[in-house]
Amino acid sequence: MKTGDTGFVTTTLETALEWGRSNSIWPFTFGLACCAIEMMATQASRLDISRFGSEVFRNSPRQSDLMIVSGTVTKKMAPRLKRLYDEMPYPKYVIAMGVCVIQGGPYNQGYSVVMGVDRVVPVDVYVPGCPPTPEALTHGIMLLQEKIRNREEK
Amino acid sequence: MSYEVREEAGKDGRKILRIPKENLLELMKDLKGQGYDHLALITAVDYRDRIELVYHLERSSTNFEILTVKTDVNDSTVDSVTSLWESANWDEREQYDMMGLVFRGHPDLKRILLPEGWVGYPLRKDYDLSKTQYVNMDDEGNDRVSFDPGDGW
Amino acid sequence: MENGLEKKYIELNMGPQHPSTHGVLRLKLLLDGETVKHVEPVIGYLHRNAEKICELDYYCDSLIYFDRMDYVAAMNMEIGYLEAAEKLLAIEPTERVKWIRVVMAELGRIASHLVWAGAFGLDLGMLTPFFYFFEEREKILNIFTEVSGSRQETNYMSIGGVYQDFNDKIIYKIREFLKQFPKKLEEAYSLFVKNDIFISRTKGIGILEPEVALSYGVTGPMLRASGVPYDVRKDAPYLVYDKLNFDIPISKGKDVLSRFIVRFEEMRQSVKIVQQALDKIPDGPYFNPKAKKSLMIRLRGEGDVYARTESPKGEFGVHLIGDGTVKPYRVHVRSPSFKNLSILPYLSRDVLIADMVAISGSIDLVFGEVDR
Amino acid sequence: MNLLTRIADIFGFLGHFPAYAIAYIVETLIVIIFGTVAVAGMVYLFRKYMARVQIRIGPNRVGKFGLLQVMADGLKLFQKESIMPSGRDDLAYKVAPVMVFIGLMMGFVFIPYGPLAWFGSLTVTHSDVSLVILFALIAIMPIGEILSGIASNNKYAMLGALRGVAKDISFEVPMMLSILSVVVMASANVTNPLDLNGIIQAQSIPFIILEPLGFIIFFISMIARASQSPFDMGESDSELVTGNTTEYSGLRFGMFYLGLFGTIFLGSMIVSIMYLGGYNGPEVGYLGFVWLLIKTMILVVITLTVWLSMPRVRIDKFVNFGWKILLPLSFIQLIAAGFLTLGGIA
Repeated sequence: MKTGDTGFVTTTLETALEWGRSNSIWPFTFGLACCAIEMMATQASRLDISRFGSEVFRNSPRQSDLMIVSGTVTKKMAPRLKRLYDEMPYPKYVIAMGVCVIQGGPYNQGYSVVMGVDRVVPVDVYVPGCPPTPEALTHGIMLLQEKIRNREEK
Repeated sequence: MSYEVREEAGKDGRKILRIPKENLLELMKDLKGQGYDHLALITAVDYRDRIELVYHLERSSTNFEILTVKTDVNDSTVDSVTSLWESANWDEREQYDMMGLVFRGHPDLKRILLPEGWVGYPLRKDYDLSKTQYVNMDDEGNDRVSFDPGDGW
Repeated sequence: MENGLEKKYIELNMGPQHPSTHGVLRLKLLLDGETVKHVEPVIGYLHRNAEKICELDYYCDSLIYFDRMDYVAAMNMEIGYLEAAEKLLAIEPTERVKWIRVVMAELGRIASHLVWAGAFGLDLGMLTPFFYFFEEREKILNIFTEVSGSRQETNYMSIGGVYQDFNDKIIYKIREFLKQFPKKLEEAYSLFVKNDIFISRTKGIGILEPEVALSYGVTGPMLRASGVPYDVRKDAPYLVYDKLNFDIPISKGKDVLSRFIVRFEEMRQSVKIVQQALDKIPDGPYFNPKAKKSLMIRLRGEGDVYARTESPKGEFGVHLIGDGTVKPYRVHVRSPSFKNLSILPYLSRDVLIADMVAISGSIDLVFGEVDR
Repeated sequence: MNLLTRIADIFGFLGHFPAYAIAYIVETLIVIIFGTVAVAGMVYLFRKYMARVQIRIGPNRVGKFGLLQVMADGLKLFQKESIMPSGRDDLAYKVAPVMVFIGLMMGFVFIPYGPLAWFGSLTVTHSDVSLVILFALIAIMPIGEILSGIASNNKYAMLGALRGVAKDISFEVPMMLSILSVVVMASANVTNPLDLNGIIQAQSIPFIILEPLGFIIFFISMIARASQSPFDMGESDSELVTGNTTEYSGLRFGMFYLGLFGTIFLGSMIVSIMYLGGYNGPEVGYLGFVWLLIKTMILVVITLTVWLSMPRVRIDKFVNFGWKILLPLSFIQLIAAGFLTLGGIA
């Protein structure tokens, strides 16, 4: 927790900015595998993450704040994922969706799957499940919002 | 017929033809002539001493009845059937990728699923799963494979 | 590309992350202005070594990797694997199980086509239908949750049976769904086909002649839209499809629009099949006693089988080889999307980028299955 | 008594000239703020409306009913890092979003808003040729879009810009012809048909009734000008990632984003002025502005409905449509306008 010396004004400004940041998380349209379908379901009518301000799915990494890594990250994909992450502007967040992304999941005895996306990019919120339900992902996004508001630096 | 074909019955009642590798292309041409216009699948099975190459053919004129052709490959080179069926193109690339079979006469034989430069053929029985390989990408977007965990993921 | 001419063309790299590549397809394009001169699909960005790890697991465990192959139609994938595995292990599912599986397979087919239709709408720039389709799919997933406890990757079936018997509640839920679904389907259908822009974007685009389709190994709705009435459910019936009354929709249009129409007609047929199957389900055990849960990992199989089933994408074949141990010796999957994708370079020569997107959308790609 | 003179009165102690100078600046600021707020409100409305159409709820967590959602988005875009691609054309890259934004806001300055209650006429400035100036100003926006595509050293952006050019030239001519017919019809009744106020005053019968064809052509052109679906070939999501804005991030992207929605709003406003009688309506002297807003919002909702339900038109089909259908039709309606004027109907 860092408030600085300027005191009240800075703190208020910071709070306002954090409020803006946390309530306008634009995810990146980035589907890898099975979980991507559940990510789409989260976006769809039943769960509707637009309620939390995450409505605008941007197709360009330049305009998005959140990368939901949804689905198995293979070794062939990992360098590309890293590059896409690098292309996103700060402040940026990553949600690891599904066990494949967290530690390789059911494929971790194989040869071509990365054992967890946190080896490639820093992860803010882990959402376990195979695939996680849309409810779980929504919860993940809410956790991320909380994390932003609590000023937890990466 | 200038070649010998052994006929077997599969466990599920399929007709299986077994043919020496040298006569494979000849037989396939004949079968194509007999109306087998749909090459469903090319599979390879590694029996350690030999690789068995399996072709599943279907004939559209007779309700897509299935016919299996098997051949044994000892030196991992075999004739390509891309000239007969277009679908053999990707199938043969896959078998090259996974089993290390080299298809003579294939127009563009390179890895299809794994990155270029991958060491070994994963679906062979002697592939060592404990040796992890790492992939990285250069600026042009070409893959680079190494055994060094510091270089890639 | 011959002698230095390609200097004129723009090289464009689409993917592996691109909104219209349905996952992780990468297309290397050569463009002459807006016209696509050459496409080279690069796949393998979702190669999850399923075939290799199937060899490391017991017969009954491999099912989960099949669930995740065509991840929008997990039920159909399970049936595909079990058709092979049950033949190899010589365990016949009971009669009731066969009917239950048909119901589930057809519901899975509807769910898969709904996802496809939504994504296809997005490809063409239509935002709204996506939500209508997903709302309907959500109802099917509710049924899946009821029977298996999982929404998408159900793992409902098992060697010789299913995880849970149908009870009144499940049947009631399915009937409720069937009651309202056809109306919603027609509504959504008219959203598309009554739209002139949609027709102009799809009609006459991506013409696929039947001979070419056969040569490329294309199956499923793609092939039927080209006028070849090949459907494994009719041509080599498995489960109890020979006891059911349904039609195989074909179209003579050969273009993107006819693929769209064929898939919608298939959904209507699936509704018909589910209705019939629900009426005809016989009583009996929902598990073959030979495949008791405690004995499951000791099942041994020898020989080789190739089983075909009709997945929503086309002919789904599983080539399974056992060497007499408790683990499969080799598993290979004929994935229809893999074959269907291989025709993209042929179809998108000298078309505009927009049309190429429409064509690749009409193929119905699911990368879990293309790359395995 | 209009808003301008009221403001000038407040600063009257400074003398005539400085007071009016300050009044112009203040009112321009007011208009720009109005424009921004209106566009932000429209974005919110659009999101809610879109959610409604798509059986969703839409933003509801940020503020009451999610009213502050757009503000949160703005705040976020404001503090986003602005990544600039290497190999860009620096000046053009930086100028492009500003051009779009300024073009849009300047457009708002020349709109005749009509009177509202105590404030009197809200119109900022008068000119005998405000029509010409307005269209000259909004013609800046596509230049910004094209520039952004060319400058950002990205093939998708480049293709988007090329499409933008092809699209713009194919509807620009029909659009201008339909404006011409409006001017022709207005000239029958008023002496200043090139002034937007004159056009509004000429519409004792709204031109949409006299010239439905012209209205349709102009409306389609305005939708195309806003480059939104079904004419969003320039930034078609499913084909060219996000077209010309692919390489823009942060506030610069925010300007494009605002530009897109702002053009819809401004375009609807212009259409309602040209064809629906602008601020005309009962109690003009008191409620004129309200009528204009209502007419605009109706058009906005129609536009958004089209956006939500139509697939994207293919670029070559649109160019064909522009040159082969819209252009002949716009000639026909121009001739019709001439006959209407000569026949004394208008």
